[in-house]
Amino acid sequence: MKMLINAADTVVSDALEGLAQAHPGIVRVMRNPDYVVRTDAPLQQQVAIISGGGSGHEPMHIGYVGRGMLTAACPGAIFTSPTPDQILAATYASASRAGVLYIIKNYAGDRMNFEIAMETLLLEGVPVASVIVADDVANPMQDLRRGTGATIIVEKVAGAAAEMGASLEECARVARRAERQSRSIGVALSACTVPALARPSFHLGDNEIEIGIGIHGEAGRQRTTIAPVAQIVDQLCSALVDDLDLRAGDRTLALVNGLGATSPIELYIVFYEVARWCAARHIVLARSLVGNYMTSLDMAGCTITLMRLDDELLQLWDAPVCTPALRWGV
Amino acid sequence: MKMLINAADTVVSDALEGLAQAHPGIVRVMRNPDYVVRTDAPLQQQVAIISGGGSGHEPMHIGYVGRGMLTAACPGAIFTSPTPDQILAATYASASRAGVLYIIKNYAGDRMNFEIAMETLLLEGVPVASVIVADDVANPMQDLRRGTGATIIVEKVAGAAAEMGASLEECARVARRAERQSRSIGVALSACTVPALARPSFHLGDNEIEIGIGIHGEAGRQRTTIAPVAQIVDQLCSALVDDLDLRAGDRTLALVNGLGATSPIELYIVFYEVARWCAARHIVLARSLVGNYMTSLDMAGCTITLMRLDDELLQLWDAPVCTPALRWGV
Amino acid sequence: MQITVDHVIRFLERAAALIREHATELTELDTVIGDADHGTNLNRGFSAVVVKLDALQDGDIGTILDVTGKTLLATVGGAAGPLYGTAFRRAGALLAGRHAIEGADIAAALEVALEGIIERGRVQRGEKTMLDAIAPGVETFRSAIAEGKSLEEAARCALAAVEEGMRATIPMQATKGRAAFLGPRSIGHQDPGATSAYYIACAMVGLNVDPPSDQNEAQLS
Amino acid sequence: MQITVDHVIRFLERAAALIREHATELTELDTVIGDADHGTNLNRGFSAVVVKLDALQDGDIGTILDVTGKTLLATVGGAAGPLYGTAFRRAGALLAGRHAIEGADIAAALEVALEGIIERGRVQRGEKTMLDAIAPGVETFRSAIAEGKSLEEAARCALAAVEEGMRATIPMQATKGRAAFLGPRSIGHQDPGATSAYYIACAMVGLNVDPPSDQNEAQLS
Ligand SMILES: Nc1ncnc2c1ncn2[C@@H]1O[C@H](COP(=O)(O)OP(=O)(O)O)[C@@H](O)[C@H]1O
Ligand SMILES: Nc1ncnc2c1ncn2[C@@H]1O[C@H](COP(=O)(O)OP(=O)(O)O)[C@@H](O)[C@H]1O
Ligand SMILES: [Mg+2]
Ligand SMILES: [Mg+2]
Ligand SMILES: [Mg+2]
Ligand SMILES: [Mg+2]
Repeated sequence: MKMLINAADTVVSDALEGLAQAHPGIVRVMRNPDYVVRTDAPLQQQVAIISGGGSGHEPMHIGYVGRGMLTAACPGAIFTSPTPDQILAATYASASRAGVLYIIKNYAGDRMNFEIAMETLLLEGVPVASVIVADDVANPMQDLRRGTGATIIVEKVAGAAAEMGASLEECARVARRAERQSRSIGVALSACTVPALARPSFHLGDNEIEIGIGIHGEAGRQRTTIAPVAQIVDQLCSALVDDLDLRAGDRTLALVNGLGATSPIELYIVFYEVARWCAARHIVLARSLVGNYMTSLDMAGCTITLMRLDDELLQLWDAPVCTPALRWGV
Repeated sequence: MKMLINAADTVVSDALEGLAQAHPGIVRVMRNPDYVVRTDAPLQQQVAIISGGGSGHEPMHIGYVGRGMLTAACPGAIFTSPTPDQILAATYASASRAGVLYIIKNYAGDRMNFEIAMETLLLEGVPVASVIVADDVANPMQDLRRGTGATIIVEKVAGAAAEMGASLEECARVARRAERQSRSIGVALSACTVPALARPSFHLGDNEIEIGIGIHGEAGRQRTTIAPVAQIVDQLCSALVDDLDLRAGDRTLALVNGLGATSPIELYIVFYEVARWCAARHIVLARSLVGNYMTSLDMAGCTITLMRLDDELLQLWDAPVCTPALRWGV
Repeated sequence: MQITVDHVIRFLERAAALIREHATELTELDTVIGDADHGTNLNRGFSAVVVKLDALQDGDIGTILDVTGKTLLATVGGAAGPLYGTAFRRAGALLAGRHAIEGADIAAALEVALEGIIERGRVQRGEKTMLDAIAPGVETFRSAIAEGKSLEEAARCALAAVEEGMRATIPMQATKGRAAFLGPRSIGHQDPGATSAYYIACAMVGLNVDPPSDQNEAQLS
Repeated sequence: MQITVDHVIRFLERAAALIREHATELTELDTVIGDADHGTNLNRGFSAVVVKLDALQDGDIGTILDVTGKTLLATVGGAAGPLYGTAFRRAGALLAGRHAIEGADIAAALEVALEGIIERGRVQRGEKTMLDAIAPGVETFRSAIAEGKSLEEAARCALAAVEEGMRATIPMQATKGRAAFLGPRSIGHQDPGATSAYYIACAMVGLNVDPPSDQNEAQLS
């Protein structure tokens, strides 16, 4: 499998150096342990918002570090949760007395590594709270839901609150609300290739797609055949809207996210169908985001996230943000 | 070949509707003839900056319509230059008495269609100028150079000048300067699939890459085998720097652009190598852009663009821009 | 014999049919040395022309050709749109107001159409484009008419020249259009535009006879 | 017999060697029902442990195990890092200051390590994880020691139980870890974590004999 890399074991470090050089005004990249932090951190009296997870999902999370979003991010090895050392180092570089909020995707590894870091912080008396993102409705069982696209929204909302001077409790509250109001689901047209493995992690036939895939190269829940986007979107949106109990008149934010190898023109087509689908049900798309925001290496396909908006979440979403991957209002 | 589309012949129109719904505050999408125009156009006393070209390169050009960049864009069919009707309709919707500047990529079709539109405008007495972008050094012969990544820079620079109230001559002058100071070259790891053809337009073996590819699914000039990114970047950057005669101390803007199916982590690795390569030669990377800015449907690979910066171009580059795909300072 | 409005309409309908029939072939040729859209684009354009023809039954030949050119310009895009569009519009301008034309008129119309392509494309013969098929056809037609050959005979000679010109593009290295980017790699492949020109020329032959049977059409392909 | 610092160091070196040797296999297993990183991650972690061992020759067993746990925590990441890291640190805490231990100590250390995994992973037996290999091994070891079996004999019985537990994960449906996302699709595949636990257990067996020859290692694979 061909990739634009130097070697499997330098993928993450080379990319981190690339990020550092591309956005010197926004982020500082620290190595061993690896983390990415706002150039202006630590910010006195501002809650630090920290996330992290395996690499291979760029721009998540490292591309969301900056004013109005994450204070720091901890990139693990490819698809591997970061270690407590990384998390603690990022925390010490970010946290003020206002405390730190961890945004954790619902994977066993992510949860355990952040938990260990939190145990240390509690011993040290650093105020810490966490929010677990579990938005992927592919699995009907709530505690088996993966954290996917909603993570970006939760990071944005929590970061906006922190930037406005909200307390740790307040940041955690809005983050949890954003999480509870969001659902995601994905579809893959092809698997991704983990560099160390050097071949796709599963195989899809020429006409096959997989519904309910995750973002770690894992297969999904249901294999079916390629169909016009309108049909695929119908299936995906139905799952989201049912689970979130969205109703006519509800305002929503829609994120159509490319998984890495899907072209922008396709993503706009998917978004069009999402917009039509919602319009037909009088669900209002008040805000939207279309592009590669959380990838799975070179997987082809997309995820759709819908979030129910209210005035508070809308205001936090609209607040200024200046990160490598998300930027507005500044 | 699987794609997230409804049908080959609705790809462009569906994507346009998607863009319209995703960015209602920035662009208006008009149909038959198709064009995308700033919501606030026509702007009195502001030169209209208009570009266009085949679709399949999103976000180019339709994603660059907005304050500080394009006034309007004309999306043709997939890889097909827009027609004079589209160009004229976009022009009438955009142009004030200050005139219109066309930014045209150096393809026979693009040139001829814009030329026909210009002939009409000249008859009607509308002040019009044009700049041809021919930045791809894959071809040693100057007039056979394709317009690629530099187009984005030229659009940004001209749009900034127009927004600042520059005259048509002034806008054309800075656009031409930006063009002359830019060079690009690309590498493909896989071909793209034109929806109507439904199979990749050429084939690359498991270890093959193609240097000097274009952005229309056309094969390149040289086929070689995959190598560490550092080696590929060395070859690409050498070609650019030679042709542009970049020297130690020169300030540059670097654009590492994904062709559609290449993951963000790879693009950051490419950018890292570009930054290292330039640093070793004391070429200063003063500004940069890393991401999918000009795609070739689902082609895997990237293009690298280097532009020599001076204070004027830097100022125009840094000026505020608010488009679907490029946004800062506002 | 004279060529009437009916003949011209029939020519355009047949051209559209042939382009539709060969759209995939044209796109395939364009895949090798271009961007895989020539057949799709011309088919879109000629289909649009056919739709317009209904309203033009009472028009003159010049108007019909002008509308054809305008329609191609407005719907084809790419390189082929302006080139064919300009050619038809130039011919239409020359034949404005005419309801019946003969050999010499056609030769003159072809001549201005050819000039239109050369000017619009800034192209010469030998650059591996549609011109390499069209130019020999136009020349052959003009000489044949000048020599007093029948319209049908002249058209058949011209078609043979077009076909030969089309095949002659195979060994050429392109220096115009998209194939030029490939440099020496463009050698060995037939030019898509020369090929579409051939099919359009096919539609011109036998204008004074009934529309070709399936068998005729099969021979063309 | 007694287990000394040397034995423990040798155990860790052999564990690292076995993990390196089987890294691809572990990653392959993780590709089927996980995310294709288990072998890569553990190999990175145990290689880092080996680097640390040099400086620990004069340390006590507790310290060595604690450093091992800390190193795995700091370098493995994912689910396996916290789980193995916690297990080693808990065992290290129990054996703090000890330079020689015997069967009952080892049984107690394994017990607290097991508890660490259960607590950290919030996991029970039957959820298709490393626990399903480790728990039967620990139980078997404790009973064997309680029954007065030799250390070597107890370790061999435990290894057999680990292997059986590892194989028993094949028909299970995962309800913890990444494989759980697959639901019923996780059935029919051996758990990667249970497999790495087996290789680590292999490294424990024969601690009182010389490091295994190549042949021994071959048998393990
Ligand atoms: N400058 C030119 N002059 C004459 N013919 C040209 C020129 N450029 C291209 N062509 C013709 O156009 C054909 C390609 O048409 P088409 O595929 O529709 O356009 P594009 O190259 O823009 O995709 C070529 O095969 C060639 O015959
Ligand atoms: N909650 C848990 N409790 C115990 N073991 C677990 C748990 N979650 C995962 N595991 C084990 O971890 C293994 C996967 O480890 P690894 O691949 O390193 O982590 P990740 O799943 O984060 O990529 C699984 O095969 C399983 O044995
Ligand atoms: Mg992992
Ligand atoms: Mg084209
Ligand atoms: Mg073409
Ligand atoms: Mg794993």
